[in-house]
This record gives sequence, C-alpha cells and structure tokens, in this order.
Amino acid sequence: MKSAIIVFPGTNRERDMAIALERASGRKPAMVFHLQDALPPGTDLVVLPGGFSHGDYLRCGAMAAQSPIMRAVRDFAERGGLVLGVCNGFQILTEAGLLPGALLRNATLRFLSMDCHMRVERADTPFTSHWQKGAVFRSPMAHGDGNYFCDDETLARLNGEGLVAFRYATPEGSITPAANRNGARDNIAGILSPTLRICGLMPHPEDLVDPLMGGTDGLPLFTSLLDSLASA
Amino acid sequence: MRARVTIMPKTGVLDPQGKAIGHALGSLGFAGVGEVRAGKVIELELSEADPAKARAVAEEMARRLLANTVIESFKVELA
Amino acid sequence: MRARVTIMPKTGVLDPQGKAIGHALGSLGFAGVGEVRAGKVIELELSEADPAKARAVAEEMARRLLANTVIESFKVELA
Amino acid sequence: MQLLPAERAAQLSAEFGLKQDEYARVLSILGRSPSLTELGIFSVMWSEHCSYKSSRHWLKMLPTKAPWVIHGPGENAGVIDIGDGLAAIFKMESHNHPSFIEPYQGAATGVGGILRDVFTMGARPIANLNALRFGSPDAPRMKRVIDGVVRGIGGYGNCVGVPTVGGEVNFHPAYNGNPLVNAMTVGIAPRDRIFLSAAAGLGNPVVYVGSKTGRDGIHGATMASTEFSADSEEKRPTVQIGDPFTEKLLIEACLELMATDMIVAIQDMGAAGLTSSSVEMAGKGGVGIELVMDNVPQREEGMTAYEMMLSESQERMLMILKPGREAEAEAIFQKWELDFAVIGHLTDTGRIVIRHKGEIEADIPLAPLESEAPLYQRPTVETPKQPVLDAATIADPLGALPALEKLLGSLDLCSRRWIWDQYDSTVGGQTVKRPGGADAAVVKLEGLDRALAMTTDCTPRYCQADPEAGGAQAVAEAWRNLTAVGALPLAITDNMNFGNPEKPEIMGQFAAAVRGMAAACLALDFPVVSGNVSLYNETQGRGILPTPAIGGVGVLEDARQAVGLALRPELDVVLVGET
Ligand SMILES: Nc1ncnc2c1ncn2[C@@H]1O[C@H](COP(=O)(O)OP(=O)(O)O)[C@@H](O)[C@H]1O
Repeated sequence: MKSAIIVFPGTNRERDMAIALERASGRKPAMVFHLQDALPPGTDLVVLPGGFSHGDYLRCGAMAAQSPIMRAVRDFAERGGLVLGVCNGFQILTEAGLLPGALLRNATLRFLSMDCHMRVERADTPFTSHWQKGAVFRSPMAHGDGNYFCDDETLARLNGEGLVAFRYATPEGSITPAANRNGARDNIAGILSPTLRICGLMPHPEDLVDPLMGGTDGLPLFTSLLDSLASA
Repeated sequence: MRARVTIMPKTGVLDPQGKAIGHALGSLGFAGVGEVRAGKVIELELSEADPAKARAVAEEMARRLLANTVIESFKVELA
Repeated sequence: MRARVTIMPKTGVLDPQGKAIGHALGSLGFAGVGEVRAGKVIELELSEADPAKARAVAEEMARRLLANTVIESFKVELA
Repeated sequence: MQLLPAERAAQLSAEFGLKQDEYARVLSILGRSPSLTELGIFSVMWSEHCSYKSSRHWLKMLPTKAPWVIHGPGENAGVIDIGDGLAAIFKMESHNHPSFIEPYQGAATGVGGILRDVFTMGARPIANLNALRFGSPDAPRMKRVIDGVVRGIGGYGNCVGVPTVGGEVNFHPAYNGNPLVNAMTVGIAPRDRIFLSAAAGLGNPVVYVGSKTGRDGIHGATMASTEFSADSEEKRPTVQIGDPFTEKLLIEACLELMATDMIVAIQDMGAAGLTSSSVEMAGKGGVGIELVMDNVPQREEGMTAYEMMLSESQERMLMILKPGREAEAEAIFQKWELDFAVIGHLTDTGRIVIRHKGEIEADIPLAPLESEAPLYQRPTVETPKQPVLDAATIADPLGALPALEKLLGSLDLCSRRWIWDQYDSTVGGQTVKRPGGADAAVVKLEGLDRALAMTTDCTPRYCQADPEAGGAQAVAEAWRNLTAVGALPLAITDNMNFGNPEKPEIMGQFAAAVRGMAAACLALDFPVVSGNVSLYNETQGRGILPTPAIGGVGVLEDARQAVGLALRPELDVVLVGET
C-alpha cells in the first residue's frame, strides 16, 4: 500500500490517519501539501483526512475542493484509484463532485463529539471487506456539519444501487432516529461512488485502531484497503 | 462596483438553523412568525466598473465557489 | 409580510470568513477582488400586515436574538 | 514627538487607569510630559494584568523549583522534564472579562491566547483543558453566557485540532455578573529545543508574523484590571474576534521555523499586543528596540501608532531572527499564507523607540519601565475562621436516598456530558482517557509508551469558607486526580481569580490561598511552574468566590497503566482512608 494523505491548510487529523494507515500496513503514508499538483509516483490510495480546511469558512470543504492537488486526485480517481475521505475529507469529496450530496449543519446545531455506532451495509468493497455485511462497529465522531443530504432521486439511487457504505445504528444494529445524532438522511454515515473506488464517511475510524485508545473497531477499514491493494 | 451575493437553502433542503431561529423567536414571545429561512450574504468589492460585467463575474464566483447548487440557490445584486 | 434581516460584521471587526473567501477567490483566478465581507441573512414570514409595524417587530427580533450587536450590525428590509 | 499638554496628559492617565502617584512616576522617568503612545505603553505595562502589582509580593511564596523543572514562572509558560528527552510546556490563563462581554469570542480568544503561550516556546500543543465558573443559570443573560462560552471553547479548539480533554465547571450566584473562563494548554517539545523570549544581538531584525493588526481590543489589558460597572456596555468595541484557522497555520509555520536555527527569541502578542511583547523581549534581553509602525501589517486604514501599539488583534507573534535569514523565514510564512514583516531592529540604547510616518511617537528607557513599575503590598484582612460543625448534632433533613438523588441532580455534580460532547477530545489520536473516563485526562505521546495526565481543580466553596485550606485543597485534589489515574504528579500551573485587591478582605483571601497552595505544593513536591492572576472580578461591588484554579500535570511511563473510572462487575470496591 502506497498511500498519500492530502494536507490542506487547516487539516488537523492527518497524523491520526497516518498512524492508522501505518498500523494496518506497516508503511508510512506520504504527506502531500495542497499546493502540489501531482501525487507521488506509484500512489495507490489517496486519503483526504479530517480537519477544518480553510477554517471551514463559507462551507466545509468548499475551498479545499478547488485546491491545485484536487485536479490530480480527480485524475487518479478517474483512473480507478482508491480514494477515502473522512469527515472534512468527505465534505471535500462532495464539494468536488466526486461523491453526490452535501453535508449540512448538524440538526442539533451543535458540534457533536462522541462515539457512534455504524452498520456496515455491504462487505464486498475495498473499504469494507474485513467486516461482515450487517456488522456494527463503534467509532468516534467529531463534526459540526455531518448531516448528509441529497435529493430524493439521488437517495433512491444510493439505496437502489447499494452505494450506502455505513449507516448510523444502535449498538445492536437497528437504524433508529436516536442513533442518527446529526440528522442525516436515512441515517447515512458514509457512501460509495458507483465504481466502489471512492468512499466518504463522517466518523473517525482512524481514531479507534489501538486498544490503548479504547479499541480497534476502526481497524478493519484500513486492513480491508490493504487487502484489496495487495490482491489487486 | 459592490456586489452582494445572497445564498439561501433551496426549498426542500432542510434548514435546521432557520427552524431553530423560528422556535427561539416563539419562546421569546414573538407571535405570528411563519417560516424562517437562514442564509448567507457575501459582499464583494469588485474593481470591475461595468455593471453587466460585474454581475457576470459575481455570478460566476457564486457558481464556482460561493454557493453549492446542490443545496443552495443564489442571487446577485449590485450596489 | 416578508422581512429580510441582513446581519454583517461591524466595520473594523475582524471577519475571518470574508478574509478566507477573498483569498480563495484570488486563488481561483478572479482578479480585482477588493474587500470581502461575509454575513447572514434571515428571511421571516410575519403575520403582521402593516409595514411600519412589521419593520418594528423585525428590528426588535434582530436586536434581541438575530444579531449580536456587540460585533454585528443589521438592516431590515420588507418584501 | 508630539507631547500631550500637561493637563490633558493627567486627565488621560486617569482614564487609562493610572493612579496619581503612578502617573507622577511616569513624569519622573521621562523627565517631561508623555506622548499619547507613551502614556498608552505605560498604562498597559503597569496595569494589574501585565505588572502583577498587587499579587507579585505574595506569589513569591510559591515553591517553583524541583530537579525536573526546566523553566518556572517568568517565561511564556512553565517547562518540565518528562523523560525520554522531552519537555512538557503548559500554562493556564483567564479570559473572564471578555467572556462576559461577548461569550463566544471571549472564550475562543482565551483558548487561542493560551495556545500561543505554549507553542511560542517550541511546543506542539497536545491538549487543552478549562476551568469554568458560571452564575446561576436563571440569572439574566447567564444561559447565553454558558452556551456561548462552551461553544467558543469548542469552536476554537476543535478547529485548531488540539483535543479538549478535561476541565471543570461550577455554578454559584457570585459569578452572575462575572463568569470565569480559565483555559489551559499542554504542549510537548524536545527538552533541548525550548524557545525563550529574551531578545539579543545588536541590529538583529524584529519580525512580525501572523494576522494583520486592527483596532481590536484596544485597552483590553487595562479593562481586565478594573472593576466591571454598568457602563462596561460602553466598552464593547474592544471585543476581539478569534480566527482559529489562522492560529492553526501559525502553529504549523512557527514549528516549521523552529526546526531551523533562525530564531533568536520569540513571544506571542497577548494582552497589550505589540507593547508587551516588544517591551518584555527587549527588557529581558537588556537591549534596546526600535520599531517602525509603517511596516506593521494593518487591516484598517489610518491607524495611529498608539492604536497599533495597543491593539489586541489575535493570532500574531513577534520574534528576533538571526541576521540575514529574513528571506528564508519569510518563505515559510508565505507557504502558510501568513503575513510576515520586518518591523524594526535591536539597538544598544536600552530604550524602546517607536517611529511612524517619519515622526518619533515614543522613546522610553526600558529599565525603569520595569524596575519602577508599581508594586503594592496591599493591606490584608484574614477571613474569619468558621465554627466547626458537629455532624452528630445536625438532624438528617432528607434521608440518605433522597439526599443522594438531590446531590446527583445538583448543578455542581450533575453530568457534564453536554459540555464535553461539544469538544473534540480525540483529534491527534493519542487520547487514552477522555472527559468522563477518569479522574484526570490521559494523553499519550505519539510514538512512545509515555503519557501525560492532566487535570484542573478548585472548589471555590471551600476557598470562601477558609481560603488557606481551600488553596491547599485545590492543589491536593489536583495531585489526587493525577495519582488516581496512575500518574506521577510533577507540577502545576494556577489561575488566581479573585475580587478587587484594593479591598483588604479580598487581599486577605488571596494571601491565604497562596499560603495554602504553597504549603500543599511543598508537602507534595509539586512546584508551580506558571500561572496567571485575574483580579477585579466583581460586579457592582460584589466579588466572586475566591477561585484559585489549579492545573496539574503528571507523567505515566507506560500509558497502558492508566486507570479509569469504570467499575467492572467482577471487581471489589475498597475504600481507602478515614471517612
Ligand atoms: N468544562 C469542561 N470541559 C471539558 N471537560 C469537562 C469540563 N467540565 C468537566 N469536564 C469533565 O467531566 C468529568 C467530570 O468532571 P468533574 O465532575 O469536575 O470531575 P471530578 O470531580 O472527578 O474532577 C471530568 O472528566 C472532566 O474532565
């Protein structure tokens, strides 16, 4: 796995992400600054990490989506490269049009920092193969704008084509309004592109990959990616 | 030329902020408040002096950056 | 009656958001952008039909809740 | 230089908060009438906030030394050796008055300020904590204050990406008109790469970095040194706005610059901005400094030298570079899209000289500005001892179970989850014990087994009843909370929040609290390495409860040994100590 983490001004979870990737793969990811216009040669995974790119001013991810490096990320995705966006990274992917929909202010109008549970909606993707379909895992989340929104047509397509990767659930796996703290449509926590090569999600599995920090529930995301790249 | 870009949530898009404001106004005792929508306004000082061109520039700015047309609509006014 | 309350940072008060937007427009290649200020707009549906009264109500709402007059100024328009 | 006419100068000096005899000292130092800029510089440097004129005498009683203390009070933050070649750098600071005027921005800029105190010494901030005191939630405006303060702390800390891992909150009507917002930052640096503020090197460039200067918060430091009155509404335009995004860039840029050998000295521009940073840096280094205001990056048009010297615009730093390295340094700040300007140089005159538009606006000898700063040994009155209640003679008014329910539902004991649910406590990926998880927060050091434990503590009720015992208790509680997670307690920072020091009973509280703290620190081998004093916390003559907030830091050699609160079913409960 030769991963590249994109660092925008205001990105702040790049080190968390690097730790998780290294833990899964034994290899340090490259840090790529937003002003660069190319990815390191041989990159096979691009990660847009969490944070407040450009302060989250105007709209979360809006300015980062216009960064020079995003052209390279787009080309990379078009060639079938694997792209993961977490939290602010998910917001950037929607703002860049690489994933559909948008992330609105949390319905509570408050920043939400707590553990949540997510149900894995399909296990046959490069991001989820180390889980069973229907598995539930715990993950920290920390965002002010994680309320996934898309129009009815898009929602029907996401549901119909199985492009929802993760939904907020109770620890037992029920999809309830109470489990959906930020008010996302249909409890959507993470989605996939039609190619299944791009994934965006709001919570932070990268912050739960070590028993010392409370568990390893988030680790399968990264071992799945490693596996899919090793077998590719 | 000064341009003002007003950006509002599209109808049909949830506006939790507008809803919360409506609720808060009610608890402050303001009666007769119907729908409340919360949006953004961005005021730009443009060196462009021609109104038609300034409007076109501001509209392009709105489309490319200031508004996200998945969830928002915008309007440009010149002053 | 519809009222629109526009809330802007007071002159002299730092507007980090406006600053960042101005910067981003520059990097997108828009030239000739001077000062950028970012504010909020709140549209209210009021049952009050009398324009003078509606304006007075909206102004009170702005003072008491919508604007933070320590750092923001506001303007009410009726439509 | 344009000097103020004698009468005008005397009148302005009073408006700026200088006492008559203090102003007389200004005249004798200068040997003439001051200019407006000079008067501004004297008034902020001699304000309670910058000069510690009422508290310094007492603070000297606190133990500040131990083999593991690298820098005690006097630097931007305290520095201790934590092993593995690393140092922990930490401090706590108040933003009480600004947080009452504009809760969100007041609290946010409080967090921003304390972060800068820590990263200016070369540390990467790894955790934030806070200590909050609010009035009764039913008091006028208080709900808005509580909500705004909590949002402001979260808004700033979450955006800069430093986890907020702990804190404490109390409610009492004494804080109705004067809430307390104390913020603490803990950072980590290699122990042999600590950056200090003493300027050195004749001719070396004085460099300004960060955000532009506006008219924000002019006279904020003097505001923090006078009692609040109903007309504080009038002081509103002094509110500063925080820009955590710029702060995040400033952290990254400064740490990148600090990895080189270009910096001679560096200090953040905190309260009283350019004035205190330049005066203190030059004063500590025993050199002179000359600044050209025309080169200061300005956000607003037509700013005067007086306004620029007193502005409290946020997210700015001042540093002395080695000669000839300006271009290299500038490239780093350009990369992070921050302003960078050479605004002056060091001289051998021992004076601070301010130029603007070809005029000299100030010319003050630095030594007397410091050595003749007012220092008060204000009269004290001891707090009367309270009678000891005999528990046996008091009837049980409720019964054990209802009493327990009432206690659990009380404001001071009920769950704080609604607060820490708004703070990002996991960013950085090293948080071993989050809020609610243990008696102290535990944050691991990236790549090592070692972890730091940290806590903030004070029980104002105790301090009101017996300031000496309360001060000792706050230190002891911090020590207990650290040991309870398995850490070795190392040192504390403090934030002394008290009322009007000109009242002997308040000064008596202060002196007694310091005595109690000193005794506990000595007994526990737990020195004070940094701190902050906030006086004049009164509204219309009514003081707050004496609140010496303590921030404690300890070390765990192995993070895996951290102990939390959660009881597991198979375990026994053992009570240690006398009840
Ligand atoms: N203002 C705050 N910010 C962050 N965490 C807080 C705050 N207030 C309380 N907490 C957290 O809530 C928990 C309980 O607080 P408290 O009742 O003060 O605990 P203790 O009495 O054990 O010190 C602790 O983990 C503490 O860090």
